[in-house]
Amino acid sequence: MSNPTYTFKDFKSDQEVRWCPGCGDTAILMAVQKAMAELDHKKEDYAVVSGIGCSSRFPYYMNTYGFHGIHGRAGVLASGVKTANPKLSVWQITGDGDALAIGGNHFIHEIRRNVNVNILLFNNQIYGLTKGQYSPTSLFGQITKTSPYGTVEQPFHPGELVIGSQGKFFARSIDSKVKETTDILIEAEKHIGASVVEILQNCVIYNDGAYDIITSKETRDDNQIWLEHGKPMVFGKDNEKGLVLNGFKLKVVKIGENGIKESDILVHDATESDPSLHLALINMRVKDGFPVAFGVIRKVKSASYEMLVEQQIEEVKAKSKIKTMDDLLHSGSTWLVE
Amino acid sequence: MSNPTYTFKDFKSDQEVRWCPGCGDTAILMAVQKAMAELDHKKEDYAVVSGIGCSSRFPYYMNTYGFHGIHGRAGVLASGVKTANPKLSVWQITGDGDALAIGGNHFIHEIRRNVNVNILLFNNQIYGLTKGQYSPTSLFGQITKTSPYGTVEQPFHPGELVIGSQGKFFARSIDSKVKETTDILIEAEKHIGASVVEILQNCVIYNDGAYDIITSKETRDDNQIWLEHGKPMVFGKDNEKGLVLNGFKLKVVKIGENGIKESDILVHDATESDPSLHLALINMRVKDGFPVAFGVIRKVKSASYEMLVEQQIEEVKAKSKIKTMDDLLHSGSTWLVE
Amino acid sequence: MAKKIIEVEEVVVKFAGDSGDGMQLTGTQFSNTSALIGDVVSTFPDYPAEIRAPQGTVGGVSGFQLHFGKIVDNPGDYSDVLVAMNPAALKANIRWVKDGGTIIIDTDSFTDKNFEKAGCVQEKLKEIYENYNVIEAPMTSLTKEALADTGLDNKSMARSKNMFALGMVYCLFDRPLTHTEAFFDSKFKSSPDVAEANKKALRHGFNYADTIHAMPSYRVQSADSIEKGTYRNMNGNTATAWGLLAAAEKANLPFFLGSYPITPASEILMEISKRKDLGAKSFQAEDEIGGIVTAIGAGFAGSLAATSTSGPGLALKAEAIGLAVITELPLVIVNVQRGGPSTGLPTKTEQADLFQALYGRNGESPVPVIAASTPSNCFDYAYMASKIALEHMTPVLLLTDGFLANGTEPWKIPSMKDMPAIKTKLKKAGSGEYQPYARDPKTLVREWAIPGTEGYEHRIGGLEKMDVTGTVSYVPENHEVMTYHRQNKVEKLAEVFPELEIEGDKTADLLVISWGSTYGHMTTAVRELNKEGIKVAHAHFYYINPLPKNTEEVFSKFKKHLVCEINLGQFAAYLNTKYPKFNYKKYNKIQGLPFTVVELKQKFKEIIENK
Amino acid sequence: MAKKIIEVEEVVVKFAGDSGDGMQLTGTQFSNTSALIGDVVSTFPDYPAEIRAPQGTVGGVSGFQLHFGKIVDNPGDYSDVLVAMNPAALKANIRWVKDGGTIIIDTDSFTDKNFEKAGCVQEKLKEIYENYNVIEAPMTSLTKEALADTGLDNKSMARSKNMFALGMVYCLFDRPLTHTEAFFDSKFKSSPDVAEANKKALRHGFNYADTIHAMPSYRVQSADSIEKGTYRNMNGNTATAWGLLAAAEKANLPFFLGSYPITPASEILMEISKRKDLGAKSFQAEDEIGGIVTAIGAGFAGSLAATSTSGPGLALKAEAIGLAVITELPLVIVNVQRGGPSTGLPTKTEQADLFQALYGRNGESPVPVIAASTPSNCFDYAYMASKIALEHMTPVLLLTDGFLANGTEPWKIPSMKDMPAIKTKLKKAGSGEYQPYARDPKTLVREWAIPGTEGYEHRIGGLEKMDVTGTVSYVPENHEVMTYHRQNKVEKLAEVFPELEIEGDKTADLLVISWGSTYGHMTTAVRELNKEGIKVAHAHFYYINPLPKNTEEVFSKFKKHLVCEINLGQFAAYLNTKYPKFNYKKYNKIQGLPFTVVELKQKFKEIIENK
Ligand SMILES: Cc1ncc(C[n+]2csc(CCOP(=O)(O)OP(=O)(O)O)c2C)c(N)n1
Ligand SMILES: Cc1ncc(C[n+]2csc(CCOP(=O)(O)OP(=O)(O)O)c2C)c(N)n1
Ligand code: SF4
Ligand code: SF4
Ligand SMILES: [Mg+2]
Ligand SMILES: [Mg+2]
Repeated sequence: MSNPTYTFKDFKSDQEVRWCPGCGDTAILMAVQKAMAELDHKKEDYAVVSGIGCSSRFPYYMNTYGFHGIHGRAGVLASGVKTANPKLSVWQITGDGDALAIGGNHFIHEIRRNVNVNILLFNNQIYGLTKGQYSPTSLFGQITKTSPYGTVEQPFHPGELVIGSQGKFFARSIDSKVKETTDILIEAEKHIGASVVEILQNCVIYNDGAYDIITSKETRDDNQIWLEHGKPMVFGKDNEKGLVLNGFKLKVVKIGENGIKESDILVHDATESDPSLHLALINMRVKDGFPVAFGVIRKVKSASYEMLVEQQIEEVKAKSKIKTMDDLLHSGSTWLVE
Repeated sequence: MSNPTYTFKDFKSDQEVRWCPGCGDTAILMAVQKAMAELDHKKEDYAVVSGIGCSSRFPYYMNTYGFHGIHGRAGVLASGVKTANPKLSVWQITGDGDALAIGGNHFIHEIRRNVNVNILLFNNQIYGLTKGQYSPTSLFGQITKTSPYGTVEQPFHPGELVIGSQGKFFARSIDSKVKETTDILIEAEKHIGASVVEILQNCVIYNDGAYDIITSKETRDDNQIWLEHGKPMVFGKDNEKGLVLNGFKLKVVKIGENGIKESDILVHDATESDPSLHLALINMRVKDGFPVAFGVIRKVKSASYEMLVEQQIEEVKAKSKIKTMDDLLHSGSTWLVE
Repeated sequence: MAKKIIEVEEVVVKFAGDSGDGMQLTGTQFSNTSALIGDVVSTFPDYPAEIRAPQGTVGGVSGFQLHFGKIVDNPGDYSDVLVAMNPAALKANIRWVKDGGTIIIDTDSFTDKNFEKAGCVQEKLKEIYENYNVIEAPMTSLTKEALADTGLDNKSMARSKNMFALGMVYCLFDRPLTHTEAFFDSKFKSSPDVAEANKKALRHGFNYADTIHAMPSYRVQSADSIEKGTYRNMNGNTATAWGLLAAAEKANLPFFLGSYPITPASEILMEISKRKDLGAKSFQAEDEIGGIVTAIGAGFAGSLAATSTSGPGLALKAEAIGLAVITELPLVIVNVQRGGPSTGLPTKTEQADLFQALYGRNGESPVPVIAASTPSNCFDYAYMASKIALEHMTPVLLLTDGFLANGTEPWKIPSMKDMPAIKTKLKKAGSGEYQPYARDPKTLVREWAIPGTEGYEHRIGGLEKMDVTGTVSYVPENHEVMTYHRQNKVEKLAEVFPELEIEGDKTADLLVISWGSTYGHMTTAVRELNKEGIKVAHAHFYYINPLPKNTEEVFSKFKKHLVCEINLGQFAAYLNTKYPKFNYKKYNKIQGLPFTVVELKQKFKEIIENK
Repeated sequence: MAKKIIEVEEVVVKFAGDSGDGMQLTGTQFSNTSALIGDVVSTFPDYPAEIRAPQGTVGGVSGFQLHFGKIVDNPGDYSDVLVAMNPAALKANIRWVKDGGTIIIDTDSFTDKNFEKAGCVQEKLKEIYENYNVIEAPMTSLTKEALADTGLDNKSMARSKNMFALGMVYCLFDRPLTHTEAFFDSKFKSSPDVAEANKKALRHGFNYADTIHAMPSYRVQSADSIEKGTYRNMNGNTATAWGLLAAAEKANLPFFLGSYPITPASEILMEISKRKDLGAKSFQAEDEIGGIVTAIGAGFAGSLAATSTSGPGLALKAEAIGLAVITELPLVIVNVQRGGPSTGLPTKTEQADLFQALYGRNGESPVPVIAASTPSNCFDYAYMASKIALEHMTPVLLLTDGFLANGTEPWKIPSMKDMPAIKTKLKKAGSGEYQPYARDPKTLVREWAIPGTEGYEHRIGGLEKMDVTGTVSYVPENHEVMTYHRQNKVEKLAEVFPELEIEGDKTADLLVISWGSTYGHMTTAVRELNKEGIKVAHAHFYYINPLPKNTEEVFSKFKKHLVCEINLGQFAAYLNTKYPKFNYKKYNKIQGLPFTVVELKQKFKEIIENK
């Protein structure tokens, strides 16, 4: 039975998109719809679940099965859906507040268990829906509605937390890069296990320009590096810069300078199971003189939770004498009263 | 005003220790009491707080201010106490279930915020108090009351999660090593910020021998490495083995073999802020041919949350015209009705 | 405090902008839509005096004012909502906006240049932010963004920003878009893209207001002769925050708030985080559980500690409230109710968390519950909640709601020296023996020895504790003793709570009963009926658990009892558990909106007539 | 089902071990202590027949049986608790242990060698684990460990293990240690280290049982003439787990349990995790919220989904229950009540979560609540809860408690074909139009279209939804409509719930009223009084929300109403909210223990006499 072919329009629901005009969420919606149209699932086999936040309104705009949950619980909602029915393609939409503040625990456990869910983390470094309080990814010193004198908390780096939670798939993208995001989402869907895709998302109302230093025309070539598995880690306007090892650290070099050849540049291996280098890539920041890493940074094979559950069920079923409820009721020691 | 001098007995409460005879918790209790006796605080300035679990009964046995909280909330209880009164020395006692299952979110946020609390994580890889269900640190495949056919979940590595949460202090010890634990605890207390000390703890009832491979007489020399800041990373019966770098990975070598000299061995730098090498040290496991790292693995200076809060309060107070409630009530626009 | 009335039955909205901004069309659309859904509407368009006044000047401002509601017979004097498309529009109209009213501004046009044109300075805005409910929206750019793919040119796109503004106001008052959409369809039949663009801007404005949880400020006004004194405007959330701070100052304790943002309670956290100048500590936790548990920790450590939230957050705090109950620590829990269940209607008002406040915990875990009734008395009840918590060593639940939280009214500023004294149970070092669970025999209250106090080291926690000594105890009889201690400690508060008062005609047969934010509508309805010669009396509850000790006596004086609530009858059910002998009739509304005086009066009359 | 009585007023304990194990001393200590705290005690020591039977053999077993309670006149036939210090002791006494009784074993001596000596095989143990409540303790090594620093030699240390055993039994029955401690102090006045060692072992045994949350199994026996059929022993937690599984099989749905361990509910999760053979999925979540929300996800995805917990965990689930209410998904929530508030008395029983079950959520969020009354009928009510959830698309709350969870009784095994049919609301692909919130006009139940079903894609969630279509709606009137739909859907269940029945003397003036696990004691008390010629009738509630539709009618037949509960009167308060016209008297006990028949009878008589 071959699947129907879709266009992204097939995934638009009849509900009007209610995000602020210019909100980065809109572009991500398009990327998801495009990715689904390219993927090999039937429309009814997609389940899109979320928590609460601007970003979490997402399911309403998708013409798939959808569940707008409660704040912070997107991860467990998704885990429940996927474990109950592993045949579904489960997409979890969550914000930096939803996933990392109230939902932080479910987030790390979902990753640890490696439930085969695509986790799209819309990181706008702010609580949008509740009108602009700081989130666990807001910058140190950021002035927001609840930090009128600047926050005194260091932010989480989502990728770092993913690594700390035994994460096997981590990718990063930007809202405006619809094409790149689409491709990453397709790769995330195909990866078996919890695939976290952090999408830098601009909130035009409460945190506009948070990513300007990465995305502006003037700086983007120097401040973005798009990693591809098997390819050298180069960036810059003419791919003239690259990354090399420096002991247990990374270093930016210029090809041609100081005798650096292209072959000296590190080649990206997303499949390396040791997380140390991936962590270093994830942690690159503009303020330290590094470009920010995008693309699929880590993609390591590992059995997924719901598959292992199914497998164990099959094994136990094969061995056990108890096949039905009646068998169970009569198992062990019983006696007859006549 | 100089502090009285104490012995560990001053920290014993009049309540009988109710752990199972042989439980690793008892030795840790001794280490904490010894550390407190050596430290420079007055008895009444210690606050020992916990969640729920066998380990979390700890505060009852300490002759200090104590608070036995609710399951999973040790981290926020401690954060509240410390933020409200930064003068107190706050010790948080928590189990692998309390800290990493239900309390996982508070754990990672407390670390991210860097609240100056000593977090003692008693890791017995099991839920003791509720009679032996698996915990987030139970091994893959472990048979427990709730995994009669073996778990299908990969465990957290507490140290790795600490790194993922921006952790600045992480140490590891073993229940039975009272002296070493005492020293580590003293160092943890003196460190400003969230200091996580993972203590491998044997539950004689539900998970006896979980650490035998690390602690048994036959294997302990090869399977433990005790790191000290500024010292080479050597181990073995006669310190004949050591760790070296191998690209972005660690490697065990024998001094004298293959031309390896003592000076080739890595020197431990606990203060390096880049977490990559610390992560690699934390992740060393016996099954991969590595010794398990003990001692203070990471200790990086960074301002603590409650200090930054105090500082901000002082700054704002100095600038603001509002000094009292009456000032506030009359601030902004008011009018007189006569 | 002076009696208040609430006049949300009628609302005055003014749209103001440059002559070219299309304010007349906008206003007309709003009034037509309102009329269509059954409101009475009265309008007042005011065009600029000069025909071609320079753009952006005060002289060039064009406005359209409209007054709508159930009973309306003029276009209104002062407006509740002002839409100001530029600084000149704001300048020209600000003095006609009611105190604490809502001002919606197009931030895109609030540039230095435009301020200059209007002849005023940016700084002025700050003050306005303090005294009004300002909703910001970069309308011009959002409209352009929204219409980016319509193919229209920049100017035409910008022209639709009035529809964006209209959409926002529609959202605030739950007006349907259909009428205006139909209007455009027919007006621009020949150029459907223009029709589409206007409709799109309209919808985007509506969605924008919804997305950012924009809420109208409920206006409340003093009616009776005004007392002498200094006044300011006050809304419920700020009043709550200030009441807590005032109690801490009076009790001479540090203040700590552990909280997590949630509509409509976030402003309490926002206000406290501003108050570093008073030394207040605000801890924005990772979730509601963290919010309350940090507060419990702070209470243990010797602060006046509080946590603030709304219904879904209160649900998450349930387990920890039990911990505060059994450890008998002071703690104020503020719950700003909103429309439920679940996420429900987050920006709307409701009184449906009463059951949760009274009963939403495991085991027998009694908590005093009190409720504010007007925006400004949130100050008094937050203060009282703190006083009870500190003097009786107990968590206290304060209920407000979206209507109070966002409501504003003039408030006579109290003086701190007149606030009632707060006597904490703090145990001073060197003051004799300390037993954590020894109690004052009259009030059953224990003492509070905080870490840092020499010689009183002790342990508390969630396991049942031995009477007096506080060691862990599983002794069956002790559990019963402690359960009754906790219960009786709360019940004894009736001794210190003020008695229930009756307003209105005490000789009436009908007593109408209410609690919380319905006070204003209730009291107006009662007074108006009394004026009309119809007998009805009113009992309003501020103290819910325990109930005032004269409640039964008061109820006994009346033949009929009508309990009015914005829920399905939770207080009525609760009264049944306490005084089952009265036959409570119920009047309920559950639409996310307050009662109207009209509907209350009608209901009261009905009940009076059906003898 | 056959009538049951519960005889926990009297308990029979047997200590059995090798001749050298000091069982006589142990038994004597226990009986003396019991007598001292006011119990009637009858004892029966049985020494080994041979004077010097070989160690470890059945012939060498020495035992001490004692029967204690309020009314005791023999040492008992079968024991409720057997302490077996070695395999021989177990072998010799197992057939005298009541079905489902508690067996405490010293695992250290259950070695192959000792099995051999006893002449039996290790395998036998497995069966025993299935049919009894086995509490394991490595007594010998724990005692040695505990005494390691006493300086005693190995053998002397091991000798104190009987005191370790005694300590455990003291803990199970909340006996004070003081008497035995005093005994040792006086007996070993001259060698205080021996006295100390014994006391230490005693306390360690007590603490050990406490630490591992050891609980006595409550024994329940069929009294009336036994029906024909195949029987097995059943405890409440297993029965609950099996009831859920049976419903899933009958409904032809996959089963999913999302849960987090908590005493005394953990065994439900443990049992389901064994049942991979039936394809059941158990998800041990990171916390209780994860437990329920994974279950809601599984319910959305088409499973019969459940979550199991105890009071503190239920508190944490409150917010998510609201989500299940508003999304109208099937879900079973099992709450095994324990002593509260907060952590309270985790291993004890109580009925104090009724309020929480009924009211512990934000907003108006009605949930059907039902309660089992005996260990084995937990099966039936877990099944019924599932049936209601699936047929009425609603979360259902099932209340049991520690007394039922750990109680065991013989149970006539039902046949799956006789279980009532379950008709799910599953929407099959291709079965016409689907509107997520269209309702069956009679029951108000919506249909269940699950992901994977072609053509019925739709969105649900926690925001208020438009009637019928299910799109997000903030329309005020719609909220009222939906609130009443949800309320009425639950209230209409009274139509399908069985009517309330009266037991005992229907002509009595006094109706005693109960719910949940008090059934056994209540019914025995009533029957005994009736036999004594005292008139009293009994109404026991299984269905709590909504109440059976004939409740008022039944109550009206009696003059006096006495509501008996293991809490401070929650059901009585609830009845007041529903039928305030009756004057409910209350009888409450809150000691973490069930009622005793004696105290009930006395109370009933009092009420009858005080006319
Ligand atoms: C239990 C609960 N607590 C708090 C809230 C209020 N709330 C809704 S969304 C949100 C934060 C949203 O931030 P994020 O997840 O980053 O989403 P964004 O709006 O930025 O896309 C909060 C605090 C809630 N709805 N429920
Ligand atoms: C809200 C809540 N959920 C569950 C429990 C039951 N519970 C008590 S302790 C515990 C786990 C303890 O494990 P851990 O923290 O590792 O401590 P240990 O006993 O192993 O020292 C659980 C699940 C509880 N008390 N409260
Ligand atoms: S508030 Fe921010 S995140 Fe939310 S819809 Fe608007 S732009 Fe997007
Ligand atoms: S059950 Fe395990 S962790 Fe708990 S006290 Fe006993 S040995 Fe220690
Ligand atoms: Mg965000
Ligand atoms: Mg543990």
